Amino acid sequence: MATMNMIQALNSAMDIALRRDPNTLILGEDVGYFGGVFRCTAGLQEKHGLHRVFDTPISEGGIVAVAIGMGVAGLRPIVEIQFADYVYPAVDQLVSELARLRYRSGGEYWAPLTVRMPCGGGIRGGQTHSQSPEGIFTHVCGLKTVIPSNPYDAKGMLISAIEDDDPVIFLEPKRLYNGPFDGDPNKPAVSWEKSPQGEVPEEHYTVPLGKAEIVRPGLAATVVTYGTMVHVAKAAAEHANIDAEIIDLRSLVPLDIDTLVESVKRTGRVVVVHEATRTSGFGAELSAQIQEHCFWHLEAPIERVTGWDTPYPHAFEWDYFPSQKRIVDALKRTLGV
Amino acid sequence: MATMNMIQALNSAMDIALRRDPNTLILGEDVGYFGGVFRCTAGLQEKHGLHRVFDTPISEGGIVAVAIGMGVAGLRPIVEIQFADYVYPAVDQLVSELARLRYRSGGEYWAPLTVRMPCGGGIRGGQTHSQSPEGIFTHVCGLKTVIPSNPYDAKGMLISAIEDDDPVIFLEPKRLYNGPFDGDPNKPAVSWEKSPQGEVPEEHYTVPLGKAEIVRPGLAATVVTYGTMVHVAKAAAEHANIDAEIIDLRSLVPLDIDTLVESVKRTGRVVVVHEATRTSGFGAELSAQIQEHCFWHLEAPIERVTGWDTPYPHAFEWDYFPSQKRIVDALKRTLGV
Amino acid sequence: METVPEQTRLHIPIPSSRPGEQPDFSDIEVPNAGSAERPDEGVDPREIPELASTLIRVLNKKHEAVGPWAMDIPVDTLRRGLRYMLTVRVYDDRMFQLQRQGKLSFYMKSTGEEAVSVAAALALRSGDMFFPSYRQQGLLIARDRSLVDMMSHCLSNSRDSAKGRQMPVMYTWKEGNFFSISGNLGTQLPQAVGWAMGAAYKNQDHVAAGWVGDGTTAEGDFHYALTFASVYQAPVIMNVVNNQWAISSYQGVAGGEHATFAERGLGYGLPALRVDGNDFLAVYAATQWAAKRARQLDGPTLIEHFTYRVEAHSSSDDPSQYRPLSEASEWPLGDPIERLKNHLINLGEWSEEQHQELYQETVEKIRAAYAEAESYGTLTDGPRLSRSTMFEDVYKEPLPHLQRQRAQMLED
Amino acid sequence: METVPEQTRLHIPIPSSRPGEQPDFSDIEVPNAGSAERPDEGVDPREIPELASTLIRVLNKKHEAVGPWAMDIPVDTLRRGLRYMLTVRVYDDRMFQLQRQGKLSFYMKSTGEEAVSVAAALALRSGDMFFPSYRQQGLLIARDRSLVDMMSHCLSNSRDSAKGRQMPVMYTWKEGNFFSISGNLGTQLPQAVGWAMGAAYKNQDHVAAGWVGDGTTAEGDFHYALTFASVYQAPVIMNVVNNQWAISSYQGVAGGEHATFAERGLGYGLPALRVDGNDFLAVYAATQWAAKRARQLDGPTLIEHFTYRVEAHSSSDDPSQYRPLSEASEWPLGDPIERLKNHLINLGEWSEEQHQELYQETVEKIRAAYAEAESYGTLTDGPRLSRSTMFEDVYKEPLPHLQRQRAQMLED
Ligand SMILES: Cc1ncc(C[n+]2csc(CCOP(=O)(O)OP(=O)(O)O)c2C)c(N)n1
Ligand SMILES: Cc1ncc(C[n+]2csc(CCOP(=O)(O)OP(=O)(O)O)c2C)c(N)n1
Ligand SMILES: [Mg+2]
Ligand SMILES: [Mg+2]
Repeated sequence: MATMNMIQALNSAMDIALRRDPNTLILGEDVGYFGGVFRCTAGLQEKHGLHRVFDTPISEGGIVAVAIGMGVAGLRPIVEIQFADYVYPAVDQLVSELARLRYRSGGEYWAPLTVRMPCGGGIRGGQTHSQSPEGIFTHVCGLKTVIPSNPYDAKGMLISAIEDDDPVIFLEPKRLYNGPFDGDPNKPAVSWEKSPQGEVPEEHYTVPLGKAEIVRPGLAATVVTYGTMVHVAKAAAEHANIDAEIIDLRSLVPLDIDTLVESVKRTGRVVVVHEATRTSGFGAELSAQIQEHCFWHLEAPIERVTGWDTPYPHAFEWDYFPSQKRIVDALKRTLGV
Repeated sequence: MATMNMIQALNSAMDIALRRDPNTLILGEDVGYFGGVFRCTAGLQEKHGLHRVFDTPISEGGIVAVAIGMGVAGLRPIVEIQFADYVYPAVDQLVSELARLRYRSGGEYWAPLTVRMPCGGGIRGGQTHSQSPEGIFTHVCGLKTVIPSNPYDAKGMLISAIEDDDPVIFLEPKRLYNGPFDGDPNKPAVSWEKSPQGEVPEEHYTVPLGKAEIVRPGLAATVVTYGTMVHVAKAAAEHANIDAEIIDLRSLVPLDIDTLVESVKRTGRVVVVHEATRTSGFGAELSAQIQEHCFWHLEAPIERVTGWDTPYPHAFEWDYFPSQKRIVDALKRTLGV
Repeated sequence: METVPEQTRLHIPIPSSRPGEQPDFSDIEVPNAGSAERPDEGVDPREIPELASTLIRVLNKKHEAVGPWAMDIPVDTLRRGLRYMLTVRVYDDRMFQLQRQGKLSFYMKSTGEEAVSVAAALALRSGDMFFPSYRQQGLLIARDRSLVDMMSHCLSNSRDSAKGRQMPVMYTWKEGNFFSISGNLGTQLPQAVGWAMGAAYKNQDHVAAGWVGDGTTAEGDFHYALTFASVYQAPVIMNVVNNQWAISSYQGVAGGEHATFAERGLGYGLPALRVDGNDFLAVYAATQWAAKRARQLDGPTLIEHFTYRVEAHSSSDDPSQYRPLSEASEWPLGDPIERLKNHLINLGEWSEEQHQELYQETVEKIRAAYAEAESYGTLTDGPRLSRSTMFEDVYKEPLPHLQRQRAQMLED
Repeated sequence: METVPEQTRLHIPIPSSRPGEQPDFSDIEVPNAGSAERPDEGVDPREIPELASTLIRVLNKKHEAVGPWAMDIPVDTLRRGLRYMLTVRVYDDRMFQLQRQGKLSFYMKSTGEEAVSVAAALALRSGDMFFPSYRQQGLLIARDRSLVDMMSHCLSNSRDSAKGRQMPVMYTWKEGNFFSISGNLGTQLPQAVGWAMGAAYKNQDHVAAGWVGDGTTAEGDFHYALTFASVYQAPVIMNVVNNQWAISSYQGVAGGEHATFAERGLGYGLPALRVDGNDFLAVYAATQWAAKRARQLDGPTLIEHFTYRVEAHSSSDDPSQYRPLSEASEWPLGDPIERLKNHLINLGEWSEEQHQELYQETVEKIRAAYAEAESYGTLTDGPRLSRSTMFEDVYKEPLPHLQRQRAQMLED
């Protein structure tokens, strides 16, 4: 066991993948010599060779396209998109090509890509360094979409994603890279060192894609969330002293609906939390599915606490970011207190 | 009054817009001399001039980009994307640029584009000529997303969209271009001539964006839908003799939540129907909002009848297409019969 | 009401002729066969910009192979080329007919462009990988794919290797190193570059070849392909099939008024060859040149094939709406099958009689193949795959929600 | 466990030097000032491919303006240019410092590249429209935008014209025909083309000018811009600022190993000029040439400005991690401010003393402007806009659901 922040955990996952499988390689903007703008690939080029970890032109569509070609050629490419906000030029290759290749070819061809991208706000990044596009990817059949909330999961899930023969969109909540974050920007930064989830095995292990985790058991209500908001929701419940069960989905597609249903049947009250804009966000899908499965157990409307339906504004990011207070308010509404 | 099919109605709307405002122009693949692969712009180049209705390179991203530039220059471009399936190369320009331009510039700049695209299946078009991407656009704040279900609305809504100073994604259910379609591919094609909705004024009129229409009043349940599925749902209710109220949303963003809520409070039972894939489709948002607003009035879980979470398969399109039977089954489930 | 500006300073490209007018190809310069130089395969691209502007042509008016690009191609290869091209032509005719009879939902012919794919296929090795667009059925035929399988695909029947999921002509054939056709224009070209990078990464000497149309060059993917090919010097051949039309838009709308499509490559430091696409020998020679260059690690090549789309864009199209119908017959570069036939006759290796015989045989072969294919079902009749297969291959293993959806569908 | 292939055939571009090594610019050819020909503005692009490969330079080592590109620029314009460039430099230094002090969340300097924007702005007319990237603050300064407003933007304060919605440096200034900067690379270049098409459509003779970095040329948007500009012969100037680096990636990773960025234009039939971007007079002359060409309806021009990013990519970057720190000082094209200063001194129109005085004045001006800007608030202190403004301008009028969300937020 070692102590790692999320960056180190991701780095360790890729290091292991490169070591174990010569068909694995990493490409993306600035990932090579420099090791990535967030340093997730630091040292990997030096260790594994120029041709295994290399810089690409600034061309997200091109990066994904050539990675698909490599995948078809039998390789297992890991792609880094510098910010999730910059994934849109690659959407055609992801949606029209990567996601449907196995299907349209009757199973003859596929490309086992892992497409990593830092997402989420709270870093003064404004509208172009803060987005959470999971709502779009979860609508695209053929893609898996996952998002870890701590270093242990990040490493185990990234190894799973790389070893998976389906394409995986791997979202990394950048606000959590260096430490957990409870939503209060005025508190001093906390590092992963002090968290048990910062304890990360140095060797190979996997965390399966498709299993949610109950990060805080509770009986009064269920909070369904993922990424940065896991920590905010947990802190909110603790500070407000509400016996809420907090579920970290980890994987959005495939979705661990059984864990959700089991919890909601116990609590009867649900708050869904995410940072992405509200309308047609993944929270809508969660709300829809939960009421489909648990209608007769619900004691109050399912609440959604999300980013507003505006771009992420630089100067008002803490008014945009779903706060502990908004989560507590929603919990109270659902509890009728 | 004249009788028009949806193609003629759209053509008439654009003809009027070109006539009334010299800043209006049309660009897209094959829209010029040829008049578009679905003939929606037929005759308009001849009538209004080469520079007002013209062909573009096959470059959806480029088309939207230059149209944004034209919009900034004070023009009012109407863009045709040949099939909604081919909009993905333009997603970056639509999402990162068009949708956020007014916001990011503090209101200094905007581009009043109307982006037309035929959507939906049932025409043996396979995975690349059948998609319904509204789920993605409705997630993008700054865009309006609308979809008419008949010639009258098509013309009135298209004029509204063109005259709107916000960007509008204008989806055209291509299965309805020539006539209403009740979901049964084995019945002979029906033309719009026989439908009152095929009666279309030749002059200028508008149908506001943001107003749903109750196309069939009913007391037993509410079916919320749009586009082609309006006709399928109506036929389903009629054939099964279920007193379902059918609501044609027409506009997804802005959403006429008041009409929905009013209906659901009366019926207590809801089926949401769309053709797009299910997960994170717009139906999820509808389900979530309805239960948020009408929780205490719901008597059964909100049902979703949608395309499956697979690409649109050529040979099995009628197994994919939400059938009358699936809608009736859902209605029966919600009615508990 | 404002008035529309009568004057505009906006330039809108228009083709030389429209329906009702005389076709006009006077702006097309046709250099003499043999006039283009043939550099060594290792040449510095900066030394050969003129090959992007001229036309590499081998067959002259007397049906002889002339000039430095006239390679020593075995007569047997030429005869195979002729046979394959004829097969493509007859296959296309038959399938189009069947579409008109309602047996197929859709079809796309490659009439007039057969040399582009057949000659390329013969100039490459079986380990080389193809990333075609929808108009290179010749690649399949030249690699001897079963006609029954091709037809079964177009019929979406029980033997369709795409399991009924794709429209006709969007073939896939892994065994033959023929990539699954996308339907989205252009996307496969940078994928071809990636495949070639993969081959290089693995230290193999395979080459990838991709094809896009003239219209498709305007997509971002074309730029991605050229950029990545140049940066990583990938062993790839990028083919632009300039058949003058993109549905109703002539090549000027794609930028052809101001430069050739081969010339696009120069700005990326790529060698670029502009080839008479109706000249089997020229396409073969150019492809071989590019393949050798790629295999010896001298990098990618861009080839523009100058040709003409003789028929409608697809079965959904009616070209009489936007171009003079007689254009095809006035096309200055002739017909690829006729030209190769005449060359072989000129060599004394073929005759009109043999040709007629081959044609009859081919018609028969296609007829027989179709009879067999139909026995595996059509889109509307006969055997078909189980509809529950539509839930397979979305993922490697069906995810739980797809299993639930499958069960729900089967209940119906 | 398989073993990794030791050998690879994949070419990976690497820069000439890395940290700890001697900077090496020996591969950069610097033609003599005055050596490039200056064609008429109406020239056929096919006649001037060499202008895409050479470097258009006007200022020689003796600080004289020489050769055909030496235009008759009024001394007053040169002095203004010098003043503006100096203002940019001092502004950048101060803002970067303030970022380091925590007053700004972020900053990006344009040190060493001041001529690229300032000379272009002075060579164009006020009705011409700018579509800049984030490193052309010189355009604003050369159009005399209020420094207080610029700083207010960077502070996201109560006077920020972007209403606190954008990161620092992503300016917008409609009054000055300066487009809102995106943050997404490349997107604004085809928009510039569209704006130019719009001007042409309206029969106006305005010109649009857009700027992208060397790295950004790999985006699809660059290709869209060149394609549409060529097809519609739009009156647009497309500038590539080749400052050798894209964050940590040197220009070879964008394709610069095999061709110049100006050369990209040749394949689209565009005239393409490669200019010494640190030579104020050359940038001015090239821009003027392109603007005249565009205005007289001879179409678009691509200009590559060959320059060097002297400082870090942004306040978040540390270039010592990936390039020798001494590169900047060894850059063969010198400093644009020094070079223009020396030229003016050489003309007898300027002196070291005047320069020193101007520098002091500028520092003072910036200091004063900042004091005022700060009085309108900073990101963390002082006056700020009401947070409810964050719901405005998503649409022209707030839609009902946004009104509800605003109300919900204000309840909090
Ligand atoms: C991304 C995308 N946009 C639009 C289309 C619709 N479309 C299909 S074929 C075609 C014309 C293509 O022309 P070209 O590239 O010249 O190829 P050709 O058909 O002439 O072989 C168009 C516009 C598409 N399939 N994909
Ligand atoms: C679409 C997109 N991809 C990636 C980024 C992240 N990014 C910001 S600046 C930059 C480097 C740009 O380099 P270049 O174009 O050479 O401009 P320079 O910074 O040198 O002026 C990158 C990769 C972005 N902003 N947008
Ligand atoms: Mg074509
Ligand atoms: Mg740069």
